[in-house]
Amino acid sequence: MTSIAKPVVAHPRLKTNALGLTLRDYEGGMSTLCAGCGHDSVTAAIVQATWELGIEPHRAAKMSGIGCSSKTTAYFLKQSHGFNSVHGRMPSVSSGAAAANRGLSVIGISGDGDSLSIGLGQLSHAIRRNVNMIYILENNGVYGLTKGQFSASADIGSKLKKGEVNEQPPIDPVLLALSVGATFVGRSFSGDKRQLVPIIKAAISHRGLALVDVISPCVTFNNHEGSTKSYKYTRDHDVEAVEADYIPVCEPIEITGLSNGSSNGNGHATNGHADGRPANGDGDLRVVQLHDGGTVRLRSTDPSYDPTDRANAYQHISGCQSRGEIATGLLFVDESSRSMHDVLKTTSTPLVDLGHEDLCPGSAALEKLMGRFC
Amino acid sequence: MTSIAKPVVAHPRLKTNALGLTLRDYEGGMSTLCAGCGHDSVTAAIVQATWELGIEPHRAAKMSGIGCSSKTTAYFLKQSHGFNSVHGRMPSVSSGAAAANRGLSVIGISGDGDSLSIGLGQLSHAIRRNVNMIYILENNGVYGLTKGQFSASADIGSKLKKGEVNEQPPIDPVLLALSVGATFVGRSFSGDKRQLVPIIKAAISHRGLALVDVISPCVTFNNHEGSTKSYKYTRDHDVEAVEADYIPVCEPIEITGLSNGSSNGNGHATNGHADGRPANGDGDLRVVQLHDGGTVRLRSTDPSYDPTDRANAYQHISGCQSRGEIATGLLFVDESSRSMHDVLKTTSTPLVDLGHEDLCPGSAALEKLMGRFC
Amino acid sequence: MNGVNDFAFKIGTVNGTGSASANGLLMRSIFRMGIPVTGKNLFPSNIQGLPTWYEIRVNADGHLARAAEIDMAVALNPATYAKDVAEIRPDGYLLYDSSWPLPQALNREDITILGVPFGRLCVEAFTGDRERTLLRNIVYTGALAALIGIDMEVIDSLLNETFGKKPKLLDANHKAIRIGYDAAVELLDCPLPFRLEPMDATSDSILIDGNTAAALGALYAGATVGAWYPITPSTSLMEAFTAFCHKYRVDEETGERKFAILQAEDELAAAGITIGAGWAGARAFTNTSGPGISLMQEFLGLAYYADIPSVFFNIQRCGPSTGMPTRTQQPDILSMAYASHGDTKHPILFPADPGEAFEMAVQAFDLADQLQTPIFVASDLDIGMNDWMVKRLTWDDSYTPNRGKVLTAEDLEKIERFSRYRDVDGDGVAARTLPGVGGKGAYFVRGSGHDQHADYTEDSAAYCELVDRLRRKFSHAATLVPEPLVLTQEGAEIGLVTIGGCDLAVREAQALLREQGILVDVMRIKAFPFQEEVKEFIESHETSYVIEQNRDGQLRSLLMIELGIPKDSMIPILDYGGMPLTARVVVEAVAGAPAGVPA
Amino acid sequence: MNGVNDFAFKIGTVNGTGSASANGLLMRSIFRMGIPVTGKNLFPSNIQGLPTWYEIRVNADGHLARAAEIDMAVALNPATYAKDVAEIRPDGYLLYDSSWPLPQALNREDITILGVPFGRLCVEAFTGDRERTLLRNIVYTGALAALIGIDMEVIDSLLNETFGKKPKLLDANHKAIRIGYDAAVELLDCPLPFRLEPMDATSDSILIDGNTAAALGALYAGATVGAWYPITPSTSLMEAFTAFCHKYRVDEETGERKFAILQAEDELAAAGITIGAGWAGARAFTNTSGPGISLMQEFLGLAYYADIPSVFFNIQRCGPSTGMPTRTQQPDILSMAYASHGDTKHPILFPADPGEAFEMAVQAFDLADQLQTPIFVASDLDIGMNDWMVKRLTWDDSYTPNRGKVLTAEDLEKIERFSRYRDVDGDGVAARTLPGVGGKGAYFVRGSGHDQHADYTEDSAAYCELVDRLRRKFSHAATLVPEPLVLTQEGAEIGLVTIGGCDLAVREAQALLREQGILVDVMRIKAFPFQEEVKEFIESHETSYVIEQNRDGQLRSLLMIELGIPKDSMIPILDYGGMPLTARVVVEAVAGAPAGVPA
Ligand SMILES: Cc1ncc(C[n+]2csc(CCOP(=O)(O)OP(=O)(O)O)c2C)c(N)n1
Ligand SMILES: Cc1ncc(C[n+]2csc(CCOP(=O)(O)OP(=O)(O)O)c2C)c(N)n1
Ligand code: SF4
Ligand code: SF4
Ligand SMILES: [Mg+2]
Ligand SMILES: [Mg+2]
Repeated sequence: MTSIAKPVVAHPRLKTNALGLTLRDYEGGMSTLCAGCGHDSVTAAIVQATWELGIEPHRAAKMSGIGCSSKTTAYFLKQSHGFNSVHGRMPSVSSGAAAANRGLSVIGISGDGDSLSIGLGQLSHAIRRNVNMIYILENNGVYGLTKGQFSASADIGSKLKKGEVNEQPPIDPVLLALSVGATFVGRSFSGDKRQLVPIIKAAISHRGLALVDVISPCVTFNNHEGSTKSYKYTRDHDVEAVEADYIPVCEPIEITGLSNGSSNGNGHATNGHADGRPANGDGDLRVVQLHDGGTVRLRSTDPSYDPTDRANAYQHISGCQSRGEIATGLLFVDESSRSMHDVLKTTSTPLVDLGHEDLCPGSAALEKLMGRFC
Repeated sequence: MTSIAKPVVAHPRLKTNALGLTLRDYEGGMSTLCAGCGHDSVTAAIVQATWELGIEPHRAAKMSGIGCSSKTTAYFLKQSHGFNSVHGRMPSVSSGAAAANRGLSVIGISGDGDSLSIGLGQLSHAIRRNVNMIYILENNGVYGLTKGQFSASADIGSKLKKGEVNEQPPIDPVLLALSVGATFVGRSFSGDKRQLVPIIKAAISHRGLALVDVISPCVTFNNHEGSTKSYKYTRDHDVEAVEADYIPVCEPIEITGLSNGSSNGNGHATNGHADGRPANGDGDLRVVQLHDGGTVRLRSTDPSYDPTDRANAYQHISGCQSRGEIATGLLFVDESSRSMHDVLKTTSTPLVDLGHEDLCPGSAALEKLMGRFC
Repeated sequence: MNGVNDFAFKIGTVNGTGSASANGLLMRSIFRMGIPVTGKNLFPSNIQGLPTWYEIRVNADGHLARAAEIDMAVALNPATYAKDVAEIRPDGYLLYDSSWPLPQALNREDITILGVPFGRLCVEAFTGDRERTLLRNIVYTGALAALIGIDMEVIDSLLNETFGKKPKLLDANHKAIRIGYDAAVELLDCPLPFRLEPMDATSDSILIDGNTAAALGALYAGATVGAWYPITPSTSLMEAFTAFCHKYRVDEETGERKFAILQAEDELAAAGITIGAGWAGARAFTNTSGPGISLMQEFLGLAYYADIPSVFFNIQRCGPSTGMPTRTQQPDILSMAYASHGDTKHPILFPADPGEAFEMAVQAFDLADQLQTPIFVASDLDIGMNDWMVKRLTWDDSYTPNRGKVLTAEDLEKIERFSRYRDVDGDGVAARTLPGVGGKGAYFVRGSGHDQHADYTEDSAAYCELVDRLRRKFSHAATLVPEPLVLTQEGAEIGLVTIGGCDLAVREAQALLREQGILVDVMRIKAFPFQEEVKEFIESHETSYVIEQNRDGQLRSLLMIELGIPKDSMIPILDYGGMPLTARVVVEAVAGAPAGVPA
Repeated sequence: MNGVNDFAFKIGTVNGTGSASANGLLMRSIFRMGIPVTGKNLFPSNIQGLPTWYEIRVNADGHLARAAEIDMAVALNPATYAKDVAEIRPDGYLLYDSSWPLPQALNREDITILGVPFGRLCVEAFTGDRERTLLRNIVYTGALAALIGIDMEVIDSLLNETFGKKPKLLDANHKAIRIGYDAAVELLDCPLPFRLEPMDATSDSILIDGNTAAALGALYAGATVGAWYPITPSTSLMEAFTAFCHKYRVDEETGERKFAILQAEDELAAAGITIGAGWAGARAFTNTSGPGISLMQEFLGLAYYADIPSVFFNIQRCGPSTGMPTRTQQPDILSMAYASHGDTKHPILFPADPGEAFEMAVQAFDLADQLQTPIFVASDLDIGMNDWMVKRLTWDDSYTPNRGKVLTAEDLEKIERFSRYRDVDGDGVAARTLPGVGGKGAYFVRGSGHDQHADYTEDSAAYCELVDRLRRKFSHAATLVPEPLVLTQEGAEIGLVTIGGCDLAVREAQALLREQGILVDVMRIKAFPFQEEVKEFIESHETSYVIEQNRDGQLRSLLMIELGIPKDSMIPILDYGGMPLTARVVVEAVAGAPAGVPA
């Protein structure tokens, strides 16, 4: 029961979008993730973004791999077809679906294990191919579903519940994406709806693959930056020994307030104030407290930031990285690049809608062709 | 007969290295690649470099995947063990060999298909793991062994013999490597022994994974930059229709002369003269004519270039790229980073040399441990 | 069942609420009372908030397969009340949290319903949600102790061992246990008709899971390189190996480690690392489950064809595809036996319990070296992750690893030419050298066509010579792998053939059938390739059943192919719903035959 | 052999020197003379400079399997002189380049040695290394024309067709052909005792390779998405599909394409793309060979378990591992039949020649849609890459794709609830919807446990219901796949069972055995799952042979497992050296039995 049907209740006073649908119409089954999991906040942002954009639910295809993150496709857009494929292989399945039916709005969801370990090759090649889809990477630095091993995006020095410390440098999906030719790269925090929703909207509207890296804390296994600290709850209660299988119920983390919030629709933070702005294009720094007591430092882009310059983007991101900050916002976009369908020159009618007469050259052509083989 | 034994003739007057071995001792079987193939020049450079370094042949392990490039491990160091594994998976097999026996000098050879298509994930993770090995990528932009399909490093606009034009952006292994945390990245041209040999030597001496991208033209299938032109030989002779299976015998391309040649041992070009030097650290520009009449533009680093700054390296390389040039030289090195064995804290004795008594806790320990299970 | 030291109960809770430790405490207490016990953890493929169950079976005779009947259910998760109560045998018992009125879903006429207000007791005794949630598990443990007669001293000493260094916590647990115990005594008729009485049947035994035991086997066999990618239910094998290595293989002074464990980026890489390390001369292994077996196929073919020692633990789970990752099955028999494209055959060891997982782990490394080929150890979720009662593990210090045919530099000096794949002894195994050896020892290993000198070839005769040698080697393997375990009874005309974790249920069925006057012999196959005696066993019985946990009768298929046993002479008993096998499935199929013969 | 229109010759050259076109010219000329002909290209797994051979067999009776005997060798590669000359039958012929004295390696007492100074003639007639190298091939073609009696008019017109637009080149070729022809006439006794005489046996036939034919099948079946990763010998299938799509599916005005061909980064991705496209409703396929089959295992299990239509062409090559990529075999039968971990079974079609490759490609797409599952088309290198003489391909314009059970928006309106996996018709196939359909049509497809509503489940009963339906579906598949081809003879007590590309050799063996007074029936199995009549055929013969091209008798194994045919009732004839099967192998095994029965 990864997905439990929610009671369908009519809410006559709920706001409707251009299609006359309410937010509820964009929801899915009840989440079975841990209480407080960042992924549920991403789900909420997707619901919001697709509702605001007025995506026709039946025209969306929800694609995912395997992992807690990959389960989330069941929790939004219940009227859409969903494909929970195999671990690390969402990109190829999505490529096939997008190729077959260009009328679909392909929404891919993955995790850092799914995308950066087993799936790194497929992610990179889907980027290179510029598949027409949005690719949301719910990044928590661990393998949640298999109970908390390090993923390839785990920070150096982060510590597992069992005490193991990660000593390998993390792979930053945003830098990776830029280096293999991504045409749209954004990053945000799961609890920062004000930044995340507009980025998702911009990403869905992008022609080609739009990668959105979302820092989405795992409340259960990721000790994140707070690696040197023990779990906050554990500290408070001192009951480790019976908690092998105990997972506290947490509130989801939400960032509110304006500072890196309301956006110009491209995900740019709009009202940054000078708070240690060390380099061009750097906007607000937000320090977010995680469930374990650790923190992440999120640096949004400011209005002067130019997201159309790849080398500049790379520098901005690695600049933040070297200061222990995570660059967020719409980091790079290249609207001139050609998407998979542009390169393939696919006909505007979705391939699945072509009739057999459009596809089969018929007996006369075959008869003629046979001349070549005599 | 991918490898044919060469006649062993004693050459009493051949120079010997510190081990008293001649260059011949570092050679392998006779190559079965196409006459003029760039890979054979890389082989020669490896022979030279390992001889100069005085690597003990039996301490080297030659690792490869599948492809024309991957065959080359048979053509050097005949006294070394070799492992021609499966397509795209050399990095993992090498990781295992390196982990098991840290006394081996692991020399990995791969192609652009092997490394950037099927093997992109393994390459990236071997880099992240900083496996103790040199990784030579013989990059020709095509799948040679399967007769010339585009690889992921094919340039936009390059054209296959059959006329197909590549429209997808190439993956640059050097940028990719930098973005996933490589600690040593160099690039050179197969025919440029003066630059290539010192880079290989530096790479073999590096503690961790040293990636050396070598532009190594495929004389048979790669129409490279000369994409818009037809094959030079074809043009001259106008005999396409009977040449389905005809491959001209070519001389290997060799770059001689000093301009981006003799190096300071780090692969830095030493005597660059001002020839359109648009950015800091840019050295000589060499325009090399390929067999098909096309050209590659190689930009070496100059002595002012700082190979220890990752962001700078990234910028230098992408700067060259945007000018249609290929940055060569020792592009980035981080000697402070910890290699796989450092991270694993593996004992200095190769694991394969540990005795069973070193490994087995014995009956008493087991008896004691059983208490935990009562 | 249903009597003294012979019953089963099942606790239904929600995962992530801390019940696992309480269940372990229950199991261990019974074990400490000297009574044979087993526990099956049925958990969802998620982290928090979904139904989870724990089944405990107590059996004085040592029948510790999964119980066919539940004498009592402890229903603590409203989401599964209906299912839980339905599973209780007629005249059985239900224990529920009576803090609230009896829920409709729990009502059933033909059972005894026992209520203890666990929730209320916790609210009264403890503060804070977290503490109350956690200790509720200890409270129901206390109540169960009273109901089935667990020795409170045993529980107390277990708590002392666990929390000795944390006095506050220890107190809270003692208090919680006592609250549950007292409440049960006060409110209910304790003990129940089925209950515990101390015995002395566990003193030479331990409670251990198969993954831990297999990890110990790898440790003792001298494995130095472990490569893996996390996947349920195999993860805990490498986690245990890691912990043991840290305990036993780290130099105290320098901190240097005598092992290398690599969490790979995926299963392909894990297989590649294993094979690279095996080629280089280490004892190397990887552990995985279904999807990993599929992803490792290409590398398995390479190792087969290029003669590379390596060990693959497959902790099987319910397939196909992602399937049910937290349910057990034996569904990968064919995928292992003929793994990879082309003509290939791979030896497999089938442990029946954690004790054998330990032994066979060691054997696997010896076989890999002797046969220079990948060796599978095919365990499953039930063996791998559940605590089983098995004999204490012991070790013979005279053991030395059998590294097979490896030529040293000195050996090489004595021969004229080293031909890597020349079958000198006629057993299909040619001597190898390890990288790093000097002299004539170098060779070029490859997955492409090669002749006996390891040279590349596209010649038919040279190719055939090589693959014929591999076939010979596989026949030779049959002489090295463990022989089947055969349990006969005078006069039996029926044979039960089984494998791996079905063992206990089949043996129990043998006993139960005997009670019904049906005599059956049992043969448990321990390894592939099969020995001729496997065939003889089947041929010597009028009727043979092949009992396994997959839909398609894969073991039976393998018996047809490899031994030529006619399909019709083996009646399949297939149980593939994902639960550990019970004796009842076997008894009903055999006693009910011929009507009950599945298609 | 050895007579008019009944002989075989073999040309040994070096790859990369342009002989392929000359060989094609030879084949095509004979074909145009109305004489049945076949050519086998034996090439190395490299690009330039290694030995390569071309075998041409001419047979008036249409026996066009690979010839067992070589009547004449044309030895042009010094590296293989010894091997080439050794293959000539006693009293056969050798043609060599007599520009230099007869090399020792070519000398053999019992053959006739014919010399023509090809090299010298080229030096005299042409300038430049390149031109000389290339035209030497045309010169030996001219000499062969004289020796075996090829109609020079036919050759001339072929040259005109080929080089019509390139007058310089055309002249050079005409000149070269004539030089070779004249030299042979002058120097040698022309024609030879075995030679050609015009017939009219090819007018309704074509020369085509199986990959091209399969690509045409995919085109005509309406496949729109092709995903692949280059691998010999399957590459040319997608290359041909690409070329045909460019020819027939590009809008002339807009340049828009009615297809999407994706060169994936590897075979895993190619399988994923295929499955994603199949799910989305396209007819999608991928083509690969051995290593790719191993890498696709995980996805195959997903498509099986989640009921996703998709077509997998496997152009088999010599395994295991990288094996011999340019040699033929049928070694992946088990890997396909039970691909992926867990209980799985996949339908396979086995074309016997390019004509069937065309037909079965079309059938595969229909079956995939009807059965909602991956369908394999198992060809091999010999069928896929060599030119075979087959009947002209024809197309019935009344064909409409059978898309199986797909519910449209209107269909959905009529039903209350759409349950993706509910088996309404009892055939195991449930109706699907395509993404993009509105209304109740949405469902969530997954490789994890799911019930008939496509909802996630870990429930045993729901799981079993689903996998039992899949088993039912597989039985249903047996009623849809093509039936075996049976060729009986009155009174035959021996049955020959075979598959795929062995067909021609087995039929020829049937004829040859008849000449020896041994009557045999032949059954060629066209598909898996097998129909009952397959079993009946085998059971109705006193002795049955199963003839296939792999070491382990994989077809025979499948017959045991699936039909319960006893192992001992099928004598294997296994030919696995990588060459196309010859009738002689079969004749010797059957006529020589029982002594000749392989183990
Ligand atoms: C081939 C394969 N290998 C391993 C697994 C086990 N597995 C399931 S989810 C997962 C990791 C998921 O991590 P991530 O993508 O980061 O998702 P999260 O749970 O953290 O959201 C793994 C390793 C699998 N399902 N398939
Ligand atoms: C799994 C698998 N897929 C495909 C192939 C076929 N194949 C052999 S070499 C090769 C490409 C080699 O390209 P590259 O690595 O660039 O080497 P090059 O020949 O260009 O030096 C391919 C696709 C294979 N051997 N294995
Ligand atoms: S384990 Fe972590 S990632 Fe998974 S649901 Fe729980 S909090 Fe989220
Ligand atoms: S095909 Fe290209 S890469 Fe391969 S050997 Fe020939 S020239 Fe080199
Ligand atoms: Mg994660
Ligand atoms: Mg290449």
